[in-house]
Amino acid sequence: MKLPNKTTIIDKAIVQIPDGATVMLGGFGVPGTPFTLIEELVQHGAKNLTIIKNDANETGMGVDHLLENGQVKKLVSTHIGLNTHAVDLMNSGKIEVEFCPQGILAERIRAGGAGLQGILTDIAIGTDLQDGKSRVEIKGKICIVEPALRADFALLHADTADHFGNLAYVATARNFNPLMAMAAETVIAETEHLVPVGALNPNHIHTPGPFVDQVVLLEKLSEAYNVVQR
Amino acid sequence: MKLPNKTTIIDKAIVQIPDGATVMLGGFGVPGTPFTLIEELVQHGAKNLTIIKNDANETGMGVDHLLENGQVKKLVSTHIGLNTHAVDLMNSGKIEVEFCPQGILAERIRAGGAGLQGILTDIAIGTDLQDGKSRVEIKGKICIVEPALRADFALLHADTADHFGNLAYVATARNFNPLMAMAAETVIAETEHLVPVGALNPNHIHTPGPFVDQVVLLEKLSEAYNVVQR
Amino acid sequence: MLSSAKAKMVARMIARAAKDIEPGMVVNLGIGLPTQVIEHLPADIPICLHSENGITGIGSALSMDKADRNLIDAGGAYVSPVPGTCYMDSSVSFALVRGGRLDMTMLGAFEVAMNGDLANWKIPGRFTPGAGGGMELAQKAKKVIVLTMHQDRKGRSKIVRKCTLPITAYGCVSRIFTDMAVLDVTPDGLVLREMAKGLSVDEIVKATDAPLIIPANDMPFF
Amino acid sequence: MLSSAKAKMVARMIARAAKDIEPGMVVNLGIGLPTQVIEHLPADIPICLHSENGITGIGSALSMDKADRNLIDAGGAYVSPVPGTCYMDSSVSFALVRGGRLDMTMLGAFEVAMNGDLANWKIPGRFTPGAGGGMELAQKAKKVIVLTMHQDRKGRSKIVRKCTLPITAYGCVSRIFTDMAVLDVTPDGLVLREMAKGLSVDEIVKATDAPLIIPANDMPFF
Repeated sequence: MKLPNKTTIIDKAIVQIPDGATVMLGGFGVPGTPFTLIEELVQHGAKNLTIIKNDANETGMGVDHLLENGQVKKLVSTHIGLNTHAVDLMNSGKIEVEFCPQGILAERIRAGGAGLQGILTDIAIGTDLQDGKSRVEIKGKICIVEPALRADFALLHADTADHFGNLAYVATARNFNPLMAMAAETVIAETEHLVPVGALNPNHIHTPGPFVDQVVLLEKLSEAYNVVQR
Repeated sequence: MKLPNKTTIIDKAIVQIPDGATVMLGGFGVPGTPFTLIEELVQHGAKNLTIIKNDANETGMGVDHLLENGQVKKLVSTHIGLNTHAVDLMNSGKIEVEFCPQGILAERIRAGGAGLQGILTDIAIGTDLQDGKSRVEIKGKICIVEPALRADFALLHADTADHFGNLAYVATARNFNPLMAMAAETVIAETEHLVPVGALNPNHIHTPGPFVDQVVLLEKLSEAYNVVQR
Repeated sequence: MLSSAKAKMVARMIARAAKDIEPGMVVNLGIGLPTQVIEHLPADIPICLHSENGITGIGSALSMDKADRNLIDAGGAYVSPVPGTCYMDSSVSFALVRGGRLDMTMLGAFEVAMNGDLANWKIPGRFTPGAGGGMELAQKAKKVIVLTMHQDRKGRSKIVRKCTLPITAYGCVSRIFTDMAVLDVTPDGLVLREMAKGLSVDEIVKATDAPLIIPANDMPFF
Repeated sequence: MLSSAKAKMVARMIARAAKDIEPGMVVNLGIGLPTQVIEHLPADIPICLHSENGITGIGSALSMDKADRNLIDAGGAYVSPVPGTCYMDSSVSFALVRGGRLDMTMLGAFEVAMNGDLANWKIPGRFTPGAGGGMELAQKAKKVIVLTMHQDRKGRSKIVRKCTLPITAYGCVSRIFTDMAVLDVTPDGLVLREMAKGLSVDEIVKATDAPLIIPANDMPFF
């Protein structure tokens, strides 16, 4: 039994993303952010995007290029404090921002990936972040109903991929990537290393190949990955 | 910064389990079942236990020893068809059995581990397995509320552990183990191999050490692990 | 034991079912007849088999002397890995099923109704082992195919107008392979698509509780 | 910039806070002052540091030439691993927090109320970057400790009777370290436990909006 080959070239992968799409982007700060796929999405120019990402990167980097290019309608995020440009766009009403507690964003994405409709949590009860959310009682405890999140596309950054789309991440570049890998109709991963099927230890794979649709080998690593004083 | 040492000896670990405790047991069929910890629990003799496990193993093996010894009040499981003894105890009312769809049992345990109160799912709607569960509407869709599951103890089987309790499983012995590792007040893992902290690659650990309370090195592997025709 | 003639019909059914698996599919083969489909999949077509105990990329069953004690499928059979195999925990394994990444499952059945309802997990008062992963597979795989004997041991049709047993999932089945026929579930009802060599349309209609739609074209044999 | 005297008081506060971390604890150090606590932890005491971006077992911060581009803490600082470090995805990282495995978190504050309410994520109309992981840390860590300057830049007390800013989590804080004092949140109110060298009880009471309970014993200095 052999497994399908999912490698492709970057422009073929990103050109699929239409105006109005919902797009998840891996990464927490710099590590795990698919900077090269994001650059291609900027070139491609799809508009009115809903972006789901832990943060908005920093000014002049990653997500910010999509914001600069006017491609983003809405941002679902946990913290955008390192990107003053994103904060300004939000404050001036040029983009809509939906904030979510960080671990709850992770769980909502994971729930979407797991084919659940939502999760019940007591996080943020009584705070501004509960606004507009419905409640349900379970075993005598009031909980917030947090609906599952899915996207049309997920763009991921892997350290190593095989041709079937099995993915491995390193260190803190894992973060939201394996969760988003489960939660989108089309999952596109950029990878620093591409290996033949069978080269990855089956116990060490973080995202099973069946979740991944397309794999793009990076020719060079984005300069955003340079180690610099922040 | 060094990390705590959590290794202990088996009788000290299991003697903590009191009558009436809820105990999760890893494993799907044979792989990943903590047979040696279960044997010690049989010796220890705690009664009126609620056991949460994917299956009831086979007659004369694993969970069945707890059943034979009259220690089990209730079993939460997905399928007990390979253990006719368990089916008989259920049919004669000697134990209570709560069935759950397999992936939903996994999610309920995981939700307990993730500090969520429950999940919303459309699985089993209209079937006998929805009986007694409440419903909630989310985005116009009716869902079943599946409450999170937690236990007093989780007994796990790992391939390799370090002294801090970082755990790695192999092949299909992973199954419910990493989920239960998150979902109990006290987590005890038996392990085939014990290595110093630092010997496991931090990217290849399946259960982070902070979830694990005690690690027991197996002196010999249970005969239940022998490869035999079933 | 099946008679030799019956056994041959079953073997042909399994070989025929294997042809419905298309290149690139992710497929879960249920316990029993479906598991045997694996032996009929051509090695040169890319297919990813899934088993719900936490594995994608499954090769053939292994003999005892070659088995890995930690590597089984959901039915408990020792299986082999393939290049590209991945292991995962039970929550991720079912995320794959419920999240829409499972293209097809082949399942056994106690009863299948003409509208695609499936009953395969419980015979009240006689057989209540629990549903295992069956409900999620039946409810969420993109395509649910049933492999079953056409009739039970008492000669009663397992292809019924309406299920009498507790339901596993409603309206989920799209195609049924039996030792006698290939049937498609359509909005108009069950359509006879192919029949086992040596049988007539009349024999199949008589053996079936549910009404069958018989297309006007020549009926292919398998 | 802090004055040199102020900077020394802050350094003493951080060193004092480090002493509250007990052997065996799993601890999350928030961005800002709390992160500096790491430099005061003795190497021979077993402590596991957690950062919510997916790491348990964190060593000291690294200089640029030694940094690993894939290894940061939640504040974006390059950090080092220790023997026994483990990486995990964001869902597992917060499972650790919400599931009850985080023994302590040290967080910054805009305001802390005498009943333990914490406000540290939003200043309406001026600062709305989102809560990040702060709400879960504050609501679910077994022990929530605040490290903050006693007063803001305009000299207003950050230790208040009642928070005026949007709440991060209610009644969560058990102890407050400031450059001036160590305060415990008790059912009776805030209790002064220790004070910075060179200060008097009166000075601390005057600098604090919330009423303070002053025990009869000699007040230790830090």
